[in-house]
Amino acid sequence: MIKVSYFARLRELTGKSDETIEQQSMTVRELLEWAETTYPGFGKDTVHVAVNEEYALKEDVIQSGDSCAFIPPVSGG
Amino acid sequence: MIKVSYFARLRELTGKSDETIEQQSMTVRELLEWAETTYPGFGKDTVHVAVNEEYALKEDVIQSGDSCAFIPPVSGG
Amino acid sequence: MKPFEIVETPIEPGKYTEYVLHAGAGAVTVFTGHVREWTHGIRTLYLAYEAYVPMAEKKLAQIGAEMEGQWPGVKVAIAHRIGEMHISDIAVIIAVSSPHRKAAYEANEYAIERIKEIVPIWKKEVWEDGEEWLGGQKKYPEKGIEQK
Amino acid sequence: MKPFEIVETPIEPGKYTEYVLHAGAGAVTVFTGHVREWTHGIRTLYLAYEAYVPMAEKKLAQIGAEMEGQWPGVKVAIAHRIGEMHISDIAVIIAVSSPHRKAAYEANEYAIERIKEIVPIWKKEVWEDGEEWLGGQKKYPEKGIEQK
Repeated sequence: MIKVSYFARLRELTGKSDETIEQQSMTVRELLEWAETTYPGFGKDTVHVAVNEEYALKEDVIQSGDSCAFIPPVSGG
Repeated sequence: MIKVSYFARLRELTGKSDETIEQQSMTVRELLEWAETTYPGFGKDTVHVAVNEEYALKEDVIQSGDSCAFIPPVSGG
Repeated sequence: MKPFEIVETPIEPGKYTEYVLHAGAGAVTVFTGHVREWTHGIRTLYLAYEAYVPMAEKKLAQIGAEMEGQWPGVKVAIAHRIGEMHISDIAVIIAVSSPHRKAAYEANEYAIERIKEIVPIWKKEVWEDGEEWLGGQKKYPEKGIEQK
Repeated sequence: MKPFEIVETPIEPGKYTEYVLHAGAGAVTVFTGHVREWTHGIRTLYLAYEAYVPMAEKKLAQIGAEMEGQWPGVKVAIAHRIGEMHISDIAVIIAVSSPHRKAAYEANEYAIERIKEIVPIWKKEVWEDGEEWLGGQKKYPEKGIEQK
């Protein structure tokens, strides 16, 4: 079970702040593809994934119990 | 009559904040030479002169009634 | 007050400045980013900022550590406000002290650039006739967002 | 409060920051120069600053005008304190607002460099066993101090 969070544009697109995915493990790339399929217009090529509050690479493997966040382009400051 | 003011190191060297010189006119260069002669150690090569609150060049002519200030190297900030 | 924090209430510069000040500090630079009324000829009514709070605070602290590594002797505090903000409100503050002024300027400017690169905070501009989440729609590099 | 002033009492940053802030300002930088305890391994007890006050205020205003010319849209306030100051006291404050941050940083740093060049203010350092008026004993250029 993988927890995922949505922020900003993605929170409004998906209509939710977070949800859980029933998977034992998947790569960051697979998670982004799942999101693009589930939520058309997600824009996976511009979205980063943080795993347990650290930016992850596309090849990194997410395990059940991890907390993931989709990070669209940041605009703080 | 030309009024001159002394600051910082020059105020301590001369023992005064200001004085008047009985002259109708003189150049900045002449004023600096007068100061060096009157107060040995004045250091005229490192001292600037302001005439009526503006930096003056060595060739500028000071007239009676002008207010001059000797400006040793500044160190504000 | 934490030296690296996301807050929901108005930012008071004084406490961040006091935090970085110490007997060895000869220079303090404080940058504040404010909500501006006009951007590219469009009038902003207000901004709404959102953050992934725990990660954002970690990333602010990481930026502080990068600064201390690059400019030895600097002391840093950074806060970013979230929620709705109006014209002239402070959205972000960066306070840096240093023995000498050069590092205080350079490290401060480095911080705001890094915030705009890696800290998960998002700004929505609300105008009279619309709104938009900002953030360049550029493709993130494959090797990860952290690289400079 | 005047936007370019020499003062004899403690400097409160808030009023200079408020002065430069306006609805078009997206960035504010505030530099404060503080009395530091140690300089080159020598412990400072206190500093004494002296100024040629009317000319110093004119030169501060001139620096402000130079900044507005070089970075259009900036708004500036500068104050320098004179008299005796102790560790961590603010000797100088430079507040700059600008629509965008780059100019706010650059103009602010320009101001402190110019203050050290042309404003008739002098600092005396007092240590446990002596004192000295500071200021490079360099020869001033023949063409005048104003030139960059």
